[in-house]
Amino acid sequence: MFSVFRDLIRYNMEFAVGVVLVGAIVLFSLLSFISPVDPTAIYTTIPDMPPSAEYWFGTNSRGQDLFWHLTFAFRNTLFFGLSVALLSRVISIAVGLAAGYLGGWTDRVLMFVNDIFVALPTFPILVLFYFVLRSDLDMFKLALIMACFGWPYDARLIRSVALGLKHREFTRHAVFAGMSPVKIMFEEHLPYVMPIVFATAMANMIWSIGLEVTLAVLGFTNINIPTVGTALYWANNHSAMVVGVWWWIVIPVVLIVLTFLGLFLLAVSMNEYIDPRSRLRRMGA
Amino acid sequence: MSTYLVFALKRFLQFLAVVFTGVSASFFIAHLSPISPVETIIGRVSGQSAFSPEAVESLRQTLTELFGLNVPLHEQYFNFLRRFLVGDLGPSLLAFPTPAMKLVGLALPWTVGLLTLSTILTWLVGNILGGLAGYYQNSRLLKAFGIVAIGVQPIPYYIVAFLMVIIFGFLWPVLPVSGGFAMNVRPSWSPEFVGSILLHGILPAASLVIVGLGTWFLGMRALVSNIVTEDYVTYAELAGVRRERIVSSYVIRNAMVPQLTALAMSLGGIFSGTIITEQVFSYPGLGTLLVRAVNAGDSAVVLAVSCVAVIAVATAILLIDLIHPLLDPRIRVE
Amino acid sequence: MRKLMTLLASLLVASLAIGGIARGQEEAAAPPLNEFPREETLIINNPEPPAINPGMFNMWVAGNGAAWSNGLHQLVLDTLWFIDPDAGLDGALYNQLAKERWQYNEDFTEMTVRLREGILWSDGEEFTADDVVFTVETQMKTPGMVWSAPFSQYVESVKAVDDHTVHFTLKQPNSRFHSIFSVRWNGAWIMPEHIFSKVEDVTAYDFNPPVGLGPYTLHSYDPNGYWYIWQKREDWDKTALAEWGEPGPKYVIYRSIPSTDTRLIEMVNGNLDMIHDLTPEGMFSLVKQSPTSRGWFPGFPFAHPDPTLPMVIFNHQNEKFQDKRVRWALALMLDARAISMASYRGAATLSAIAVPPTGTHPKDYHAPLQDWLVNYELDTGKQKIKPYDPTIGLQIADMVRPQFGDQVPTDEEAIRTAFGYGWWKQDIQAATELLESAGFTKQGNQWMMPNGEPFAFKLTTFSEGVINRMGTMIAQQWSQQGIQVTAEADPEIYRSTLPLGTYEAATAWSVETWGGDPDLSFFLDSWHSQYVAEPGKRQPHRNWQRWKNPNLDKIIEEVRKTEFTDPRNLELGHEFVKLMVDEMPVIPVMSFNVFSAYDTRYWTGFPTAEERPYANIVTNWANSKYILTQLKPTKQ
Amino acid sequence: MSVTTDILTVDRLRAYYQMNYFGIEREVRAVEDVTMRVKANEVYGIAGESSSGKTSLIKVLAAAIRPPLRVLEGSVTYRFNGNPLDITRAAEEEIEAVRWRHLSYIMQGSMSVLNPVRRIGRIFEDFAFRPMGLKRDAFRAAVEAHLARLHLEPGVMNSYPHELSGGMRQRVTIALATVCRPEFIIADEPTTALDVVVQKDVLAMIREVQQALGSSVVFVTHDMAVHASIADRLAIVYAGRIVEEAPTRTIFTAARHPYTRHLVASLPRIGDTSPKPSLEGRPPSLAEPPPGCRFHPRCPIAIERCRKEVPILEEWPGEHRVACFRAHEAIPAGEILHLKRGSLQ
Repeated sequence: MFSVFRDLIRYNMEFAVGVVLVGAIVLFSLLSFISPVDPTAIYTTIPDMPPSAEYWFGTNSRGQDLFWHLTFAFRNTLFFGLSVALLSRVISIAVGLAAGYLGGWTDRVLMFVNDIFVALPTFPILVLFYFVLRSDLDMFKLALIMACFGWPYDARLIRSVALGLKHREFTRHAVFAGMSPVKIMFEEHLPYVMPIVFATAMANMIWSIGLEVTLAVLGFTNINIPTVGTALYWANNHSAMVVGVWWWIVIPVVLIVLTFLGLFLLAVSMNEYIDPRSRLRRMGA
Repeated sequence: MSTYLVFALKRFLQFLAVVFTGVSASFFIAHLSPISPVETIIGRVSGQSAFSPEAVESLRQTLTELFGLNVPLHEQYFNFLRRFLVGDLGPSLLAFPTPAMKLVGLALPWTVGLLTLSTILTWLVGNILGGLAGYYQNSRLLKAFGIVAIGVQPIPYYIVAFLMVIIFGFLWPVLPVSGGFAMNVRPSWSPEFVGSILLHGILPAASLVIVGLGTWFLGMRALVSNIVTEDYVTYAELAGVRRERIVSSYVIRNAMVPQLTALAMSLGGIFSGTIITEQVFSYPGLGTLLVRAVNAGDSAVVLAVSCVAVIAVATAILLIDLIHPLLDPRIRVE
Repeated sequence: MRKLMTLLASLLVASLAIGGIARGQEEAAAPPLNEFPREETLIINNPEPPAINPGMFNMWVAGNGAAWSNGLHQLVLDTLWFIDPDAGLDGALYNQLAKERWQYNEDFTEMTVRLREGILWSDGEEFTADDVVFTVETQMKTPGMVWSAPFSQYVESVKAVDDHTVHFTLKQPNSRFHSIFSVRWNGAWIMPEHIFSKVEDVTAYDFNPPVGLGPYTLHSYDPNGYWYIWQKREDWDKTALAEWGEPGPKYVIYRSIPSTDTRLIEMVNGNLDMIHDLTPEGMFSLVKQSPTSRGWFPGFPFAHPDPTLPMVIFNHQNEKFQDKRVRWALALMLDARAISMASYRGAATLSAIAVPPTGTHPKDYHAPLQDWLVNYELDTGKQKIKPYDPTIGLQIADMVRPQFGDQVPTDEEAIRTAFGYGWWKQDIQAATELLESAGFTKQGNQWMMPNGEPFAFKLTTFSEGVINRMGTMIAQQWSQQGIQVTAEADPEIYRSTLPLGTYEAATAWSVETWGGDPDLSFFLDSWHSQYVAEPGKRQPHRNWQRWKNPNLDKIIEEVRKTEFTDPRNLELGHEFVKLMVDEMPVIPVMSFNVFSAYDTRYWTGFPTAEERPYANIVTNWANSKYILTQLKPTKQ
Repeated sequence: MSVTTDILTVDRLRAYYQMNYFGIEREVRAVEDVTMRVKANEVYGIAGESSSGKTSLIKVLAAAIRPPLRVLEGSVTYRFNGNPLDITRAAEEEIEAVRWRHLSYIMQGSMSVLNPVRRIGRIFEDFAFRPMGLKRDAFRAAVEAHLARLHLEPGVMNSYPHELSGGMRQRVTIALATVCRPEFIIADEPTTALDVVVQKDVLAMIREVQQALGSSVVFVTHDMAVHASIADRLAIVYAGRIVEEAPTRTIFTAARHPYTRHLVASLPRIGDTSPKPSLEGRPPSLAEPPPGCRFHPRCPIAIERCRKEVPILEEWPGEHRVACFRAHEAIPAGEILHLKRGSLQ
């Protein structure tokens, strides 16, 4: 396992860059654990200082050292994005495989529920949760709620793959061998849908983090929790862009872009490692 | 034929069930809000002038009765269902007694117009570029575009929209940054009005296209780069079938099945508006209405917008299900 | 082929959409295209979000979605008196539709009003006493109208004595009845009897186009509620405003621009003459980028102080805040300079007393009480201290001078006006002594309450803007002193949290005054203990702290029996201020400063803080109409 | 057209996959020093296990040379209407000009080679309308006539691929490949996925069409039984090289190469109940082929020389070519099995 990793690093530029980017962001967010600064405290430094040797990322108009503040913001945002992705993957795998493999009434009921979740307007519901929970709305609860809305499309996708797998030879063998449906789904079919799961996970993270930013910018999240969204909320609240405190907006945006670029490169190179065909494909045509 | 009819009927029943459940869920969600429309109005009214506590209390009672909020929730629910069946979603509580649907109707054309156009534009451009990038995988230009698309995708939409305002409204003020049309034209079928609408739509639409493009592009590229390795494409190439024919009838045609499905879903999804677009560009539409209604506890308008959205998405799902067998001959009608 | 179909389909949808928009406008007759020459047009920012019911102008009905501050109540409607929050063109008290002041009888059970003659409605009908009588009677018999409740509560009967005299008989003595018809930023507007008497259901009537007594009429409006265009009446001289001069602009446009950054951009681009509010940072940036733009003050702190008083409100039904020594200790833990810097970047006008430092109040309250405050002694249990620091404003001015240079006033008097007369000095020692004498103990860096539990509470605050910043800073300062205070942002603070008392402490305001008059009845009457709700019940406006005090009741009861213009009111006001200092039921911090801006590129004659503070430049106040009479186009 | 004319001449062909795999240069020697000729009007079979390089060889023959597959050496020359065309060097337009009209291809896997969302009739138009150069009506008639020859109703033209049975689909692909009456047809495992009855049908049909058109067919399959029933001549491919080539009868009766003999021996025969021998070990990796004779690690009769030298393809009487150092020794098939067991430890 380690040697695979070493080889990938050594020989695959994309993997190496991806590891460096994601690693750097993760390390950056982990720095929050040794931060000398309380992220909720304001006016602890001179406000509006541009990036410099003393303040690497500058300071914002609330008198916070942006470097340390963003370590917390990224920790929370990454945790949030990963939680939503993970939870919604679990739901979509379970629903998708069950609906696809079991079929019949199970399929019909699950897809009916699925359609309802697709049809329900997410935004008012999320805002409502905010109004009800207010400052009890921490990142995990928000992730839990969003996970409830992040699964239906992908469950449909997984279902369509599972439908195809159902008629494949190996499924019949497994049935004859007396494997239980649950075992078939999770031992035989799951590996086939994993590429979809990984591919949709990233899209899901972009979606959930984007929605968090939207809610935060409108003031519908707990704005005392430092996240990328609340960082932008406060920047907006202090007219950062028109005033010229550009680093307050540019730095978190650049970091988030780098995060996803890194994740994308990792996903692409891992995919190539798992499936060398795609490599050949890219050299071909 | 008749199997298709039975299939369509089944699907339609499911559509009705989804609409009913979705709308009911929306009703309870809208009414669970802790925000009281009565208090919103009292706050607004009594903040204006020196109001005595007694006066406020009597106003509160009047409004509560007027809005029908003095009956239990389940009764309100049945009243709502009864009215919903005849297409009446009741009066808005923020603009009492104006029907909530009238407010929705005012905002809807803007949202639908802007979003339909930008969604279709995004879809077309994203799919064409993505298809080309999937087919001509060694094109430098398309590769570069792919990297840009990956980079742009995670930028929060708010930032993109806001940057458009800053760039084209502030640094280089050439385009209108707010409103749906200029103040010196009047709604009519005149070229001035249409031109003004288009001019005011450029920035909001452009911001939507920029953020949406990458998703379609990457999706289509992945689809196409899978399809070009399919045997039927290789075979057609070996047979010397014309390249344009291969691209259009073999590659694109096969990629269209999922992409058209996704387009239908996106179009179904536009009926809840784009809150940030409307906020940033002061653009009229459902998003602003929804945010204001949520903020003011106007459950009738929240419900009206939600119902429109639920019906739109359910319709999109229904259409997809109905059209799918036609798009993809392999899908058998159950 | 398929692409063609898609294209056709999208064109179809687009044309349907445009068609829908075109139909959305109700007056379908295609009016001619209009130009609005900049030298004839004033463009004002309406701070409200776009009108939710754009074609609704019947603002007498509560909750029908009619927009008010879109120009309707500034330019079209009118009523008897105006009380300006600032100095006024000729004193803060304007006789508008009334020819002279109100006249009460001995025991305040009757009020007589003499109306101006020769005033015409915008449709040419004459304004008479019948309009006033109709306004009152209609609202009394139609619950759910905006002034129904107060009219029903106070008015026994109303009569037109003659065409220009109205006589009210009141149900109980009320020396402040006239205030219903006195506009601070809004008041009971007079309805056109000749229009509404023909309407079957007043509450369903849209009053479109509106017929008013002001010098402007509706020209056109955005069917989506973002803008309203008003046009000057030919017969503007037949309105009450004519007394103060001819309004300058031929057209006035009110625009809703929700994003403060866009407001700034539009003003820099010359598309906006008056902005209601910006962020402090936006204001500083605006004056840098646009040399013709400015705020209320010519330099720092720019903002206009509203006659409202942001403060820390303690919930007096919460046992943590029963002891005034605790409240005082909390006040003395605060560093006003840091709060001012954090909330307003130093652009705050501080006030240690429970009267906003704005309008005519500094002259009536802050200046006269300055000596009393300087000499005020507080017994901490161990020592007597003089907690007041009259130099705080000067210190803040010095703090911001490096950044803003000569934009910061140097004259001591100007600094007082801009930064406030002073505030309590941060005195941790005194606060410690006060808490200890109240039975609190300190364990490590944590204060423990007499019952042994840690002293901790939530500070509810706004979800954005300067008040949020103020709340965050105050919570932080208390936390640093060993009291666990977390700031909770709450968009529902005024609608549910304060009225329901579901908070421990909050930053908001429960003091709001006329601004241009020393009379405090505007908020004070509602502070009487008779209105304090039981815990869990809804508290009526404005005594959010639910504080009861017999001496307070005594003051209020005397105000009720004192005529509005009686100088005794000012003495009572002083008594109130002193009581508030003694008890510290709330901690007043500063006025609510609004970063209103205007641009002199196209128009001059706006009010200024330094020379002509004749009106409030905050655009959604109805009294901003007086500004129009002073405006002259700048020759470009 | 003379019966003895070679329509295809492959000369010392070397084609490798060359790729930069995770930064490592890799080379897969898929086709190594292949020389062969296909005569007009004959069915030339190519047999070999999977990943023996036969698919790569086919790709080169079909002019489907795409990176990472590259021709390093040698030539592949077709002679249509007497004009030689070396497809390893020809311009793309020259190759395009012969495709389908002269050189067609029946691809492996009849399900996946037909565009699932296109009706059969449209696929015929895509593939054959241009090369046939007929008017639309005439074209349609020609296609229908051709389909009839393959016992297909004209109605299939309106069907989608998934609506046909496996056998019908395969017949459609054969019809598709032969409708232009090409001189040369490459058939890659056309019968693999079919059940035995259908398989027989299809084989008969290929034979029939081939004879009717007078085309040459290169027929690739791993199934020796199929070869037995259709091929005129047969080449056995092992690890990228031809190890033996002879008329079909010779291969089955007088094979000289131990690998060929093994393949023949493992064919089931009626009445034979003895256990079928299986070859130990796996085909070698083409990325790192063993030195010497590539078969030697699995060869039951390998000698020292086999490990060092590469045996060349030697001409034997009767159009027979063999690449084995021990081809001259007469070793019965049974012994091969025996010896192999003995050499196991």
